[in-house]
Amino acid sequence: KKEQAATVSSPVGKQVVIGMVPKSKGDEYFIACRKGADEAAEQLGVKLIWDGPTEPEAARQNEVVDDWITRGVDVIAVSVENKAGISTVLRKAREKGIKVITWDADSESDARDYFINQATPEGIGQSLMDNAAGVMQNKGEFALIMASRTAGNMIAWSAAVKARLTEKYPDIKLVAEEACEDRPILAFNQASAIIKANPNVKLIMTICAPGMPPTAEAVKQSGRTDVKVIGLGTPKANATYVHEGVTQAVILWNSVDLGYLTVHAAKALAEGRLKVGETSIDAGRLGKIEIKGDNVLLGSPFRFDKTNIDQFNF
Amino acid sequence: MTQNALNSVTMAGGRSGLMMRLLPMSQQLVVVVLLAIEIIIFSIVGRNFLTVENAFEVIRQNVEIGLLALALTPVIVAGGIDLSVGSLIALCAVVLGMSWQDWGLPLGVAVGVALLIGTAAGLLNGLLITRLGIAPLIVTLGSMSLFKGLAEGLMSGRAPFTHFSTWFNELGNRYLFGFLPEQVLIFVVAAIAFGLLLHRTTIGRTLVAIGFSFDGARYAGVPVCRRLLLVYCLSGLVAGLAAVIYVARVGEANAGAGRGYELYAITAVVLGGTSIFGGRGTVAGTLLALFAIGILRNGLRLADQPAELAGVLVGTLLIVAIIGNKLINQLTDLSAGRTLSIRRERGNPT
Amino acid sequence: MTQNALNSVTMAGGRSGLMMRLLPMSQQLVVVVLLAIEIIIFSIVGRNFLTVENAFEVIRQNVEIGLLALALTPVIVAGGIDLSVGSLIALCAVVLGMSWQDWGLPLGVAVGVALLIGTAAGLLNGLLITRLGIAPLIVTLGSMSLFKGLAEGLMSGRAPFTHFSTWFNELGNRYLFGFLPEQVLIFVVAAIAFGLLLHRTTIGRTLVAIGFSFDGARYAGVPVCRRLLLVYCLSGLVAGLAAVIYVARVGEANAGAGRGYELYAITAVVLGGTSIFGGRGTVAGTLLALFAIGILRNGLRLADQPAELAGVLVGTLLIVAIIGNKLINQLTDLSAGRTLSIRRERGNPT
Amino acid sequence: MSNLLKLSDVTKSFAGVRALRGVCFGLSGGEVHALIGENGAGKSTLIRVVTGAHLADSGTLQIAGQTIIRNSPVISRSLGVAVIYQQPALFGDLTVAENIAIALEPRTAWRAIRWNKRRAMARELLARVGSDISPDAEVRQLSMPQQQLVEIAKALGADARIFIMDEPTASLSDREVEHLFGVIKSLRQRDAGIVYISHRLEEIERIADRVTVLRDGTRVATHPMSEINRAEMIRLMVGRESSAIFPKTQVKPGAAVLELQNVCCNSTGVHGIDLSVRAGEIVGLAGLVGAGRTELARVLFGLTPADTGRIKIQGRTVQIRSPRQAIDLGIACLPEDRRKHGVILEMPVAQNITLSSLPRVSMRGWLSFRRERLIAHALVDRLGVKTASLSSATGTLSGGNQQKVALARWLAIEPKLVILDEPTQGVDVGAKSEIHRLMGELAQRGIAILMISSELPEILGMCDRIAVMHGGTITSVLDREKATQEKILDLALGLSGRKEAVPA
Ligand SMILES: Nc1ncnc2c1ncn2[C@@H]1O[C@H](COP(=O)(O)OP(=O)(O)OP(=O)(O)O)[C@@H](O)[C@H]1O
Ligand SMILES: Nc1ncnc2c1ncn2[C@@H]1O[C@H](COP(=O)(O)OP(=O)(O)OP(=O)(O)O)[C@@H](O)[C@H]1O
Ligand SMILES: [Mg+2]
Ligand SMILES: [Mg+2]
Repeated sequence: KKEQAATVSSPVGKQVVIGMVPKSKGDEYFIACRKGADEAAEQLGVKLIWDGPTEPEAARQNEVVDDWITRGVDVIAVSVENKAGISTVLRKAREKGIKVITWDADSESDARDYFINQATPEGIGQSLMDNAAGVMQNKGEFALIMASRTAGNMIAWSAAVKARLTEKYPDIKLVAEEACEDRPILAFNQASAIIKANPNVKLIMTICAPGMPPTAEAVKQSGRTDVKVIGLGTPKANATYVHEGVTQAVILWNSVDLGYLTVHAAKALAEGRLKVGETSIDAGRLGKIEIKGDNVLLGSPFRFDKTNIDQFNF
Repeated sequence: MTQNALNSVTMAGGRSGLMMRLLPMSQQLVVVVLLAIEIIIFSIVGRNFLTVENAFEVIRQNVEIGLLALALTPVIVAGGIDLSVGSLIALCAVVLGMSWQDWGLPLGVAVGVALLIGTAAGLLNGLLITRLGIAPLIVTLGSMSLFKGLAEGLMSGRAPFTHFSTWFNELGNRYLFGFLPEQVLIFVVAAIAFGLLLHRTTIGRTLVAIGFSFDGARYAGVPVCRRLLLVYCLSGLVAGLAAVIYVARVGEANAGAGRGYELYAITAVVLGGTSIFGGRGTVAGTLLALFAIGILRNGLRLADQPAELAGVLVGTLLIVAIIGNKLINQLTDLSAGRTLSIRRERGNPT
Repeated sequence: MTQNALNSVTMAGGRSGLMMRLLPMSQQLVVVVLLAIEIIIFSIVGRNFLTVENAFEVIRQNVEIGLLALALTPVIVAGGIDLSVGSLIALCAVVLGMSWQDWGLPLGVAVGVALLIGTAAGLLNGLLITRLGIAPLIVTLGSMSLFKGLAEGLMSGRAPFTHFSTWFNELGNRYLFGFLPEQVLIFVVAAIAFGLLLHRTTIGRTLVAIGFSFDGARYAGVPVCRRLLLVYCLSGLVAGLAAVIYVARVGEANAGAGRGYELYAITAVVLGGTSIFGGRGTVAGTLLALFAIGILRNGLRLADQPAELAGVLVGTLLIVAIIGNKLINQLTDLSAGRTLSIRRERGNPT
Repeated sequence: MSNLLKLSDVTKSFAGVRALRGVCFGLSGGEVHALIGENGAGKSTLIRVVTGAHLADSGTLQIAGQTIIRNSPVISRSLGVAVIYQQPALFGDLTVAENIAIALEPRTAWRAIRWNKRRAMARELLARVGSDISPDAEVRQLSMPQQQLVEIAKALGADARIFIMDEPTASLSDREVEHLFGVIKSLRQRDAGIVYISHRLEEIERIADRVTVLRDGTRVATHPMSEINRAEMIRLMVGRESSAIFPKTQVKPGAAVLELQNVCCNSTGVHGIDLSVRAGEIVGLAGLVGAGRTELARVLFGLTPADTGRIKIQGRTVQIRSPRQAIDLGIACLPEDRRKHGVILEMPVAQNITLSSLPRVSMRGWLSFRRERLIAHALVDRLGVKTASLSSATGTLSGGNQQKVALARWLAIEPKLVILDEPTQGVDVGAKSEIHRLMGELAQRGIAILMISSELPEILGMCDRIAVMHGGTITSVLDREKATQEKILDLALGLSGRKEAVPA
């Protein structure tokens, strides 16, 4: 019966074409996602087009999607930079019969079929804040650098961090909050400035993959061995700093798996196997993955530290 | 006898008469050829490239930069430059968002405010240039920083403005009769308006004169300051308009809007054959160049190629077009009995 | 009596003898005053502002832009412009990373390769400008896209290069004698070299002549093409050097390096009193302007002010400095019996 | 007598214009060889071939006995060629001393600069041409003639053997011309050769040893000066018998068109101007270089508006604050610097002609190309402008024809008052007499004319009244009958006159 559904929406001999848009192509996080996506594409025999802005730029994402509507693809999967803006374009794609998935960061819920949710905001926020509190021994000042004030996931995560903070750690104070726009140099400058301006700061939490190494670099250059770094990032880029003891922990879901899952879901969606009301999906080496409403859930976040970081190559 | 001399010169000029008409256009011819090559290649390697829809799509995606390029054409023809337009898009977009979301103005009025701010900013540029006689490059280099800084300052520490009314958002994404994007209509109107302004009115003629020789125009009684004020105001107004369209299309107003657009727009104007020294230039050339650049990006994507290639190709396009133009000029010179080296000597590269 | 008339002209010339020495400097004077104001304000409102360490820190953070500005000074004095230096930093940084990481060259050799690529890129610009007589603005607008595109293409879809050897990384972060950052030393050497080149050698003087009048210099027997090639090559070489220092300082090489630096550098050069039309300009002025801009950024940070303000203030600084300079010129003109209107007329704003 | 320069069969074309066809030319040491011809005959082009500014299409060139294959400014300089171009080619923003130094100092790349030596050298060279311009003056502050003197000084300093002077006296007054002739004589004594180009035939007669006449790019004749007279030269140049050069037509003056009472303009040093010009009258403005005649024209045209005093046009007191206003009042002004101000070189002839009368070729701001063509065509015919077509760039025309285009622009506005600043400077005899004829025609139609000229015979021949300026003001106004060359010179030098000259 599944076979039949597949032939309905993709005629025999016609390869499924999936267009996948990251927020920024040069970002290691998305490079890791792409790895998983490529792996899945090869396994499933689908054509994967991977394109997006070189540096995070909402307008460029819109243009890529617009062009793919013209080109005609089967599924468009977007890691959304600007929620409101891209939703209009995604709705247009759906009107033209293209299936739409969001991953990593969500659009408005009526603009897509499914969201591949790498982790719930609560999960991330709690994990980050608990790890931070562990490093700070439950007291002192810390600062926050996030990737952007726009992106939906950033808003949700920083809110979750703060919720956890007020809920559980009364002796910890958030003294500075910056947005580095996903740009390493900005993260570097902001971290340097934070250290200079706040002599008592004990920890910097960077919720931004490309921003983490520069943050650690800035801390290292300042010579302040009492300041530590934790945050969201990829393991390989942070390995040296973790071993040097500047960075204490890197929190992340497995982003290779995120890309992998996205392509699996996309193919299922294109072939009509993923339908409303489905509660799970079979995702190759990941096994059965839970679906909650229109969210496909990747699972709980992962903590990389001195003990395990060298085992990961992304 | 004098009559005779006149005749003989006229005859000699007969041939160069045709050349005279064509030579200033040669850059446009080169761009047309390059454009044709692009179209042929992309209709082979790209999917759904050669469709009416896609043609409109190319325009739609380039409307903001296109508008800037249109407004910059008379500025550059008049011997000026405006580097501030990109930053001005950011400022106007932010002002649009603020006046709607923070000050609670109706969106229509907020659009008006954005256009007003744009025009005022253009006026500021124009006044500094004409009243104080500061070079346009310097003035607009300064105001570029200024506008950008203002936009960032207004936005500092806050989230971009989003969730504009549906009608507004659709302005940037709706299709009239099912295929004609609304902002393309605005662009076409603007293109015609600027074409007429530059080539069919006395104002355009005086702009050309100012571009060739500021002093010469003044001695001919051209109100140079008023004309320059006009083009800079128009450039500001159009930047405001581009900001509105950008916000409507992308659905987001923040300080990053329009970043780097000034250089894209100038590239288009120059590629279209407008002389950076002023005087020479056509709106038609600018339009051609816009297409040549826009199609590059669009076609690459339809051919499933990474968009990074576009940067290399735009640069190459510009240089190839200019070299092609130079070569044509040299060849026609050669056929008229001049050597290559002469051109080179005369072309003051500075 | 004729003698009388002639004398009065000569006398006027005598007066202008002193002024001649001062007037071209007036822009620098204005910048010095603005700089003094900045220093006074920031030493009051900023923390740890007025320290030797901080002075070096200001330089250290601006070395890359500073180097570009130094190299652009002779380019602009010779009547040219180079917009491609920012993109060239990106290209050289990427090439540095690749040749070290991918091709397995020793880091020292990779640095050499980056410098070579920079010089070659500058040579390309120079050749297009001198051999084909294309305007520098156009050539470098094109090569800006080109270099940037190449850098992005080389990087496309891969992670930035990081984890350079410690000695290299420390090059950007080590302090000699405990307080003197190493790259500041490089910068000082470069500043002295460019100062001597422009002001103390005959090469510098021919650059000034070329800037004032290309044809005039040619008729005077100046080897204009060779001189122009030299300044563009230098500009490319220095961009390569800036790329190396950037990578050493930030510890990362990617295609985003140096974005927008060209406009910052040009702003500094212009703020320092170099005429955008060529001919007039000093390395000292460029240095002053670099300080004025760098201190603004640094001081704001030390005074806990948002960095966004810096953009607004740099723009304002540039415009205020130019207006201040104009006013001084007009006042001295007035005192010499000429009115405002004359200057205005003569100052061809285009 | 050594053979310094030898050109044979030189041909040169510009996009369709044959500027030189098979021209031969020679120059020996100790000789002044004059080169004459109508505007556009190819004189300047010939020189540029010698200096290497242009490459010849064919023909051979020998300088100082050496055959040159690929000429360039650097090569020709090294062989001892020094040029004074028609348009001074100085660096406006450098000082006089620096300008001289750039051309003269050895070009070893890494050499420090010695300022004092440069100044001394400049002062000495300037003294040789009889000028005491300060070496520290910025060149752009100097008047055209002063710049011309600097050019001459520069050429002297080059220690050249071949001096080429392209209309060096076009903007010089008599005093400076005398000095220049002195310099030329001393150069000749030192066995240098001089190529001398001028439209002023009386100068040629005084100074030349040989004359070569060019017409339409071909050499029509070369004669020793002793074997040729002025009429013969004109005949050879023009290719026909020339009529009287200054055909003054008598016109009965009408009502005053322009009246000036105590007009002052502080910024330019023009002060206390009282003058009237009546309809159909030609008033001449004579004076030495720097007397302020051009400045007065600029005041009247609104370029540097007057501060005090009264200006009346046709009896109505008016304010003239901009050229636009002046044009609206019916004032036309043909500026002194033709290439910078008179025409826009890159624009087509037709567009240049209509630039000041755009309202006449447009309807509510919309251009009518047909009407533009008609008007331009009529004026091109009426003035006999030699041009390939109405759409040729004005810069490709010869100097005299450019001047006619500039004049046509002002006829197109149908003016009441025409101010002409050196209208025949650098214009050949034929074109000159046409411009004079035209002035007569305008006067006959009742147009008032104010003509500035440094050529006294022209002033004396053309004008009904002559106002003499000195030190920024009009010292005297003479009637045509009473004016003589000596009288005007005395007044211009400030040796006599009603008013005391106050230095500006
Ligand atoms: N750069 C150029 N491009 C095109 N045509 C030119 C150029 N220079 C000169 N010509 C043409 O060559 C011819 C000769 O010009 P040239 O300047 O040698 O005349 P001339 O004898 O010096 O005249 P004048 O007395 O006005 O200075 C003219 O017809 C002119 O239009
Ligand atoms: N912008 C200026 N700055 C300084 N001096 C000037 C300026 N313009 C003119 N002068 C000087 O003012 C004097 C008057 O110049 P003007 O051009 O009016 O003389 P003129 O009588 O028209 O002489 P001619 O027309 O024969 O050259 C000259 O000595 C000139 O050097
Ligand atoms: Mg000539
Ligand atoms: Mg004069």
